[in-house]
Amino acid sequence: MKHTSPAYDLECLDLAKSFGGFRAVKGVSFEIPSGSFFSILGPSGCGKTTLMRMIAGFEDPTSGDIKIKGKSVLGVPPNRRNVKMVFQHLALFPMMNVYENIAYGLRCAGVGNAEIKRKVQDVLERIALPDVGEREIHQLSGGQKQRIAIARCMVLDPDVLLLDEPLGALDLKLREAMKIELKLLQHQFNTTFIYITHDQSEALVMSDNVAIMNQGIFEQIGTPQDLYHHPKTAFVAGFVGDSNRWSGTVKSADGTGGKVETDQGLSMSFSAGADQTIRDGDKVEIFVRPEFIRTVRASEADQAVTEGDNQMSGVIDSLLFNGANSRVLVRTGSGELIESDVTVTGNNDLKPGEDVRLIWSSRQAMCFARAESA
Amino acid sequence: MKHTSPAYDLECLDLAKSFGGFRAVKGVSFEIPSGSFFSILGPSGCGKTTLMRMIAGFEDPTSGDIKIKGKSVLGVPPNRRNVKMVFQHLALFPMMNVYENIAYGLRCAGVGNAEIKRKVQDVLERIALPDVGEREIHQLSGGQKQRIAIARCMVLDPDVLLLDEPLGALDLKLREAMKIELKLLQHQFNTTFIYITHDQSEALVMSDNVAIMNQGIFEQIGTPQDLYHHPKTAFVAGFVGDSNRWSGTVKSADGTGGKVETDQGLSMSFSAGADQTIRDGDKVEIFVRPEFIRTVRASEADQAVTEGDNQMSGVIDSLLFNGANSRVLVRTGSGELIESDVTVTGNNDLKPGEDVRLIWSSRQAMCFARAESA
Amino acid sequence: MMQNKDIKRLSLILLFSPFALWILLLIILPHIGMVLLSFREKVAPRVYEYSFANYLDFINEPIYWNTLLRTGSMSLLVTALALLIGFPIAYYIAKIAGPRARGGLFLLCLIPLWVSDLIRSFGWILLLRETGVISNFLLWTGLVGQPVEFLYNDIAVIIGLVYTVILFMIVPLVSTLDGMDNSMIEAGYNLGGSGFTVLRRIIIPYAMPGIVAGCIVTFMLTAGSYLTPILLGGKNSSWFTEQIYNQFITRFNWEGGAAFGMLLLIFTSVVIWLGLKLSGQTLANTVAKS
Amino acid sequence: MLAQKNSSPFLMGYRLYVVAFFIFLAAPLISAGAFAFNDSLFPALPWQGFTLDWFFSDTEPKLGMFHDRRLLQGLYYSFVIAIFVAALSVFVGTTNAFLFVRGEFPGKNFFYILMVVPLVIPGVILGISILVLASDTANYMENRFDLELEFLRPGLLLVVFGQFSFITTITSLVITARLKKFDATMEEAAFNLGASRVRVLRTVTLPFLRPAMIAAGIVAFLVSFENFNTTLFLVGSEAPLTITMYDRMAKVGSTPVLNAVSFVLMVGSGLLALLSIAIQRDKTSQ
Amino acid sequence: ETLRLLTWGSYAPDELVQKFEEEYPDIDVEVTFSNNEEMIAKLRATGGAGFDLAQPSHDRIYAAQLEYDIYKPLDLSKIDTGAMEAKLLDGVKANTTIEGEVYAVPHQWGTSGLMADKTKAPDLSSWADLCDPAYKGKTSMRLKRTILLGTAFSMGEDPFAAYADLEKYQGILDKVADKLIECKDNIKAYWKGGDDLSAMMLSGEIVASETWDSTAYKLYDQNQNIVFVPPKEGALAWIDTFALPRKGKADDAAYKWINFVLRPENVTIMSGSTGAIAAVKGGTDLLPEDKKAAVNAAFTAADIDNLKFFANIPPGVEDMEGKTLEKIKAATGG
Ligand SMILES: Nc1ncnc2c1ncn2[C@@H]1O[C@H](COP(=O)(O)OP(=O)(O)OP(=O)(O)O)[C@@H](O)[C@H]1O
Ligand SMILES: Nc1ncnc2c1ncn2[C@@H]1O[C@H](COP(=O)(O)OP(=O)(O)OP(=O)(O)O)[C@@H](O)[C@H]1O
Ligand SMILES: NCCCCN
Ligand SMILES: [Mg+2]
Ligand SMILES: [Mg+2]
Repeated sequence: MKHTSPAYDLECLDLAKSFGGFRAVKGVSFEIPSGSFFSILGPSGCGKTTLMRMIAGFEDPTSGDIKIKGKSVLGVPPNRRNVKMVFQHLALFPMMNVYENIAYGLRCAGVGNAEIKRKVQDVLERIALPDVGEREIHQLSGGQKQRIAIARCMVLDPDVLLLDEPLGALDLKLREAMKIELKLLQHQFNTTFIYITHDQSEALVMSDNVAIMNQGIFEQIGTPQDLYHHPKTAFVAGFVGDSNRWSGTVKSADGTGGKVETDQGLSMSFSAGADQTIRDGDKVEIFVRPEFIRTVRASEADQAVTEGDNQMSGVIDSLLFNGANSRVLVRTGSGELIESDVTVTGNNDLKPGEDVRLIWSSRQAMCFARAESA
Repeated sequence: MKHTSPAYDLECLDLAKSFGGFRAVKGVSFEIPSGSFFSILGPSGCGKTTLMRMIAGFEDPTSGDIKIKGKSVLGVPPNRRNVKMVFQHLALFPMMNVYENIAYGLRCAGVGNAEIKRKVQDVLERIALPDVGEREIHQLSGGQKQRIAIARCMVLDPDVLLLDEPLGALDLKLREAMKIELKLLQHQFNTTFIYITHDQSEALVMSDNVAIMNQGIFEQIGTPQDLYHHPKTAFVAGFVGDSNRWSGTVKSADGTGGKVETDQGLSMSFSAGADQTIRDGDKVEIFVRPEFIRTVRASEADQAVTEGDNQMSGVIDSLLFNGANSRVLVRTGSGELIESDVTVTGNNDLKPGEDVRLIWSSRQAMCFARAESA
Repeated sequence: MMQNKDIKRLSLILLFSPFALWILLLIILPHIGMVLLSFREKVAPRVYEYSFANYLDFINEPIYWNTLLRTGSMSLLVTALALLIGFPIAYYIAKIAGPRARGGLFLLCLIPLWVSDLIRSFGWILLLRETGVISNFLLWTGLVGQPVEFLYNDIAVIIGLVYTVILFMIVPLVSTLDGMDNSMIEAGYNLGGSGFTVLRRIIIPYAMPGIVAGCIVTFMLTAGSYLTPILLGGKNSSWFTEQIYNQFITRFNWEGGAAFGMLLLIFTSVVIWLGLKLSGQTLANTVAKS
Repeated sequence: MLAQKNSSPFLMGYRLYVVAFFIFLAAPLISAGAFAFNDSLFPALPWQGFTLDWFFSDTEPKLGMFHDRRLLQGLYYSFVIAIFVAALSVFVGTTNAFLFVRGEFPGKNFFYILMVVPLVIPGVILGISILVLASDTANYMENRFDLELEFLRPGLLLVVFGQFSFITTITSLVITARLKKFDATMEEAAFNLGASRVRVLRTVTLPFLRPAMIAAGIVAFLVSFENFNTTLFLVGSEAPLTITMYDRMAKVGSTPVLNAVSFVLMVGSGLLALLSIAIQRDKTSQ
Repeated sequence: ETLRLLTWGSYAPDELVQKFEEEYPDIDVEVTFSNNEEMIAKLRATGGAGFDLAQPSHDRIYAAQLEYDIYKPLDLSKIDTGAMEAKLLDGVKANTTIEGEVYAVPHQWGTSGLMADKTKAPDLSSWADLCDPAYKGKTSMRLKRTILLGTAFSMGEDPFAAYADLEKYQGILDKVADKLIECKDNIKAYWKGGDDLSAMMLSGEIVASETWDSTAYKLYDQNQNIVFVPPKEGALAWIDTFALPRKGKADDAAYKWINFVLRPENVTIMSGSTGAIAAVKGGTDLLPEDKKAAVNAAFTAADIDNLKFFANIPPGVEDMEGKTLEKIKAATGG
């Protein structure tokens, strides 16, 4: 790890935080290149907010170091760090109008009135809301508030912008729209964004790099596609994207692939997950994504191009129609339900009750040695 | 319309409701066959809740009739109707424990204690929470509360169960899980469910039939697939599923298909939406779903099977990676962004900046005459 | 902001001192002083001794404890009436009146607070007396043949007290009922409950903290009121605060007055403690919330 | 809801009851106010005709309130007392709110209950106990050190303290409720934007609390203005209006001038109440 | 400089106050209305501070001074004692001299007695008549020591004589209490101040009552049928005095006020307000005309001879009486 290179806007070195006896963050190290969009994705309670609050200066790390633009900020109070933060519920000041909200930080910094006016107007234009300065906060829509919260930070030209689940409070449709918008804003300002979320689709769609966090540690850092296609741990495989998941025992293996029998008695071939070595007799977890399973009618199965080296028969239990994201639940001989994505066009579609064959390639069956736990 | 057939659990006949001068529901008719899962899907404020409250008896219709099991219930007070309701925020009684919440309706009906005990235990088992009877409401998780709210109604054996956006308050992951669970519970109890939502994926995944509601009227009633693939109005086409949407003018048409030029100058062939007749010179709206647009590299376009009769060149503006639901935004010559679904496998994927060709069939370009509005 | 633990300590101390000064100097010390005083007995002019004489006096004199019991029971009655009369009003304001009417009605409820006890009682005297407005009105309508005296009896006292305190019943009730989701009531009906069932099993249990808060404040205000029972009361109505006043002012017996004060405080505290126990509430989640 | 059908007889009856209730509430005030305009020496029926003398006349026997020195003086003292009580109790109410919402210290619940208690102590007892302590202390100082601590004798200061002792509970509860609604991340946001601790308090937290502080101040003012029970024991020679009026009624004899005062007080309090409503309905609490 | 008066309602009419302030522009007069009990209670709480001049009745000074030390001796040389009716002055001096120091001089005197509407209760003549069933529900009294004493006289006792023997006095009080409890039935309400009594009397709600003479005179103004009736046992006479609180800070102003109100032209104004007779030579003649008429309607010379002046209250009596009054109030006789 390069520790002092100023090419990184932010570096965390073995950062840890305990609350009393409880270790919320357990030694996390990473660095973020200038101008990139970095997400931290993890389940609720894994320590994301704690990590972010340490960066912003609201919590003191128990150990480790934080460097911004190469300089350690330990001991620097939050109002002295050039790291700005967008809060989950935005924390816009309701007693000030939009203009005053954005001007707040500049006033704190002692910037002159004319300069403030110019800067605020400028940032309002950059977020495409040039005319809302005089509005009160409660007169804004959810998406507008979002953008004002970002503008309020960006007008200060921060080294790093922290965003803690900023879309959490928005409704579904708006959240979809804001995802794309946020990414565009980050391009606009060309500032390093650190984005916290527990919603994988937000992290995948927006980020240059994503860290998957679990129980206080980073399980994996990588590009979205890396994480999705080459997860390094069972946790990452299960957390990022949907998966069919089995536990099983390896019957024969050559280290990177082989045969496995699930606890329910299904037999299938697999390839080892990234960086994994799998041996005969290992207890493993196998993940197969629904979109990599093809579902064909039993009657048409023989004609189908059977490029998959795993095949299984079953009966369609139900069809979860959801337009382009439709899915079938297939009940196999052993009674298990397997999810598989299907395209429903309205012509000759699969229906519940039909006998089908599920086909997938061993390359898509990712396998991880099971962590031994009680 | 058959008015008195007892095969229907619920019939609404030309039901309308005005608040003062404002017409919230404007004459809605439908009937729901016994034991089916019926959803009402529409944007916020379209009158869904008002409709449901009339069925439950909390509002008196301004005109029209409501029949339950063939009998009109106009004038029957809400506590006399065998229609139970799951409220958006569930409205579990915080001062009673789970057992008492479920027993409440039975006590109101004067059922004996032993019988109540049996029934409550039975319904708790059916929702797979046999041991929570003694818990207080605040000790339950969101999903558990959801199920208790349903159990509290189902223990009374209602003719119809009404659910008003019951998943609205839950978080993302839980909402996904509850969708499937709700459908299974409906199978379990085999009772007619009427489900209100503004989230299309909920309506599509769970329902036997969906009514699309807009500004107090039903635009279309049909199976999810019907609505998705054969929308009857531009509103339905736009509201159900994602779409690229253009306004344009018909250049040549034979009534069911033809050529259209969009206001931005794109030219494409289309087929008329269900029940639509399109004539030369009509102002129309055209919808094409992202999953029906194939994106191929310009260099490979010629080799590609060009079954689509619409083609267009463009440059990939950005890739929204989201696992199986990834999408590209393609900027066309006229500067517009078109969304197209792509599969990202990790090998040889499309990247921003590549020249691509978009291909789609005229059969997938649905066209609706534009409603003339100011 | 953990780095400055000292600042945190300091600000805690700074915040605590006004509170401590207030409670210590104006509440705790005066009450200790009163307790001490109540244990003093005057044996001769300017000569005092510690003893239980003042309390024994109370126990030995039925007039005193009768008055205390009378004050207590009338206060309970007033509290119950205020609840009965006030609950439907609070419910109307919180649940039935439209959102715009709500604010107006709530404001109207506060009207009695605009003027002092004295003026309120004064108003009632003008209304209730034999030659007052109501009596004259009844005469005028012919409902009665001769003037009727409504003043100077226990009923007048109760009317006056209910009037004075009902506001303190309604305010916490409105605020708890306001917090109640309407769909809770609708769910009660939807599941088959009658109006009465919904009231008994859902609305009242839900409103319990508000009911208890209202009752506590109402009861305390009633038991501690002075002007209303004095001015409206008849020849038989004595009120315990009046006796305290008499001890202090008419009889110059501060020691006895202090003892009576303590007794009133203890008595009302016990009633409230019982009320809290019976309703399963605590002071913190009722009065403190209102 | 309890009353579904807009036209049901039940709802009609209910409405009637509500109307009757508000008549009940208004009746004594209206009668107290109305007799201010009765052209008679006694606030009683029969109606002798309309007059404004009880407000503006400057001659006995119908000396109007605006020419009645003693009433005006009482009004003045009431004002002075109420202003001090309101200011003090809002200040301590605010520190209490911070103490109990933000502070973490042992016995917090106990102290919180202690904070609520003054509200339920009968006013008479508060007055007496403070009087006793103050007098005893003053007597002790006098006998022991020959030190005359006049401020411990009945007078304006003791009245202010007596009222302050329970009104502070009210203001504390009002302001605490508001502070509880305050999203503490707002302060963190302000820090994050570079504000100092003091600036955060001045520009974010206090402005958020302001409506509650003003409302609490108005309530404190009104309660102080109308207080009788506690004041009775602590008042010295500078009697506030309620005491003056009581003395007038009980010791001199009431004339409609008391009704006139009542009328003016009602109008004043009504305006204050409206003001407080207007403030409550500010932009931050929507 | 402020002169803080602690006095009876109407003992400081605005007219006089203004006149005084005109004469002494550097003195502001501040008036607190009170009654005997409250005056003592107040001064006790303040240790004699807070006021510069108090006006308790002559019988309420001695014990209070002994017990609470709330007054300071008067400097008689600063008071125009020559103007005072010698008999009253000597009486007050006798009552209020402690260790050779005089603590009070007289100001106004008057009586407590009965009042009746001649047309409706023509025969009322004794304290006991208030309990006459003929007036059931139409009489009133103030539940204070006056009615105890009056009733005692009407029962043939001499309570003032019994002050020397408190046990005996207690016996009398017990008897009186029984009588008054029995009488409760007859009473409409106990009046508490001049105001409610006036209202009840004028409106005809009651026809007879125990009263201060001054109140009766005022009502006589309004309705010539309402007259003061000196009871045949003798009206009880009180003398309100001037006394200086121990920590008064404006003694000079207080003396100025005393001398000021003793001036004949001011006496008339004062008496017009109080309805009582000034303790100056020829006090009755200085009454305003209407009051003079009322007094003449009420008193014969024999009545005046029959007056019973309140005797000094020894320590402890007030407590005994207070308890008796409470007993009466609490008893459910009606
Ligand atoms: N001040 C604190 N004192 C004690 N424990 C804390 C504190 N703050 C956080 N924790 C604990 O630390 C863990 C991590 O909390 P954190 O808020 O960082 O989670 P998160 O990943 O942000 O979760 P979410 O997605 O729900 O916001 C949790 O178990 C939490 O209970
Ligand atoms: N009691 C009422 N008085 C007046 N207007 C009402 C009332 N109830 C509903 N409305 C209006 O009727 C329209 C339909 O309301 P409704 O609650 O049925 O919408 P909805 O479809 O349930 O919306 P949402 O998805 O937001 O819950 C809205 O415009 C609403 O403002
Ligand atoms: N001491 C009796 C005074 C009477 C007042 N008017
Ligand atoms: Mg968090
Ligand atoms: Mg709705």
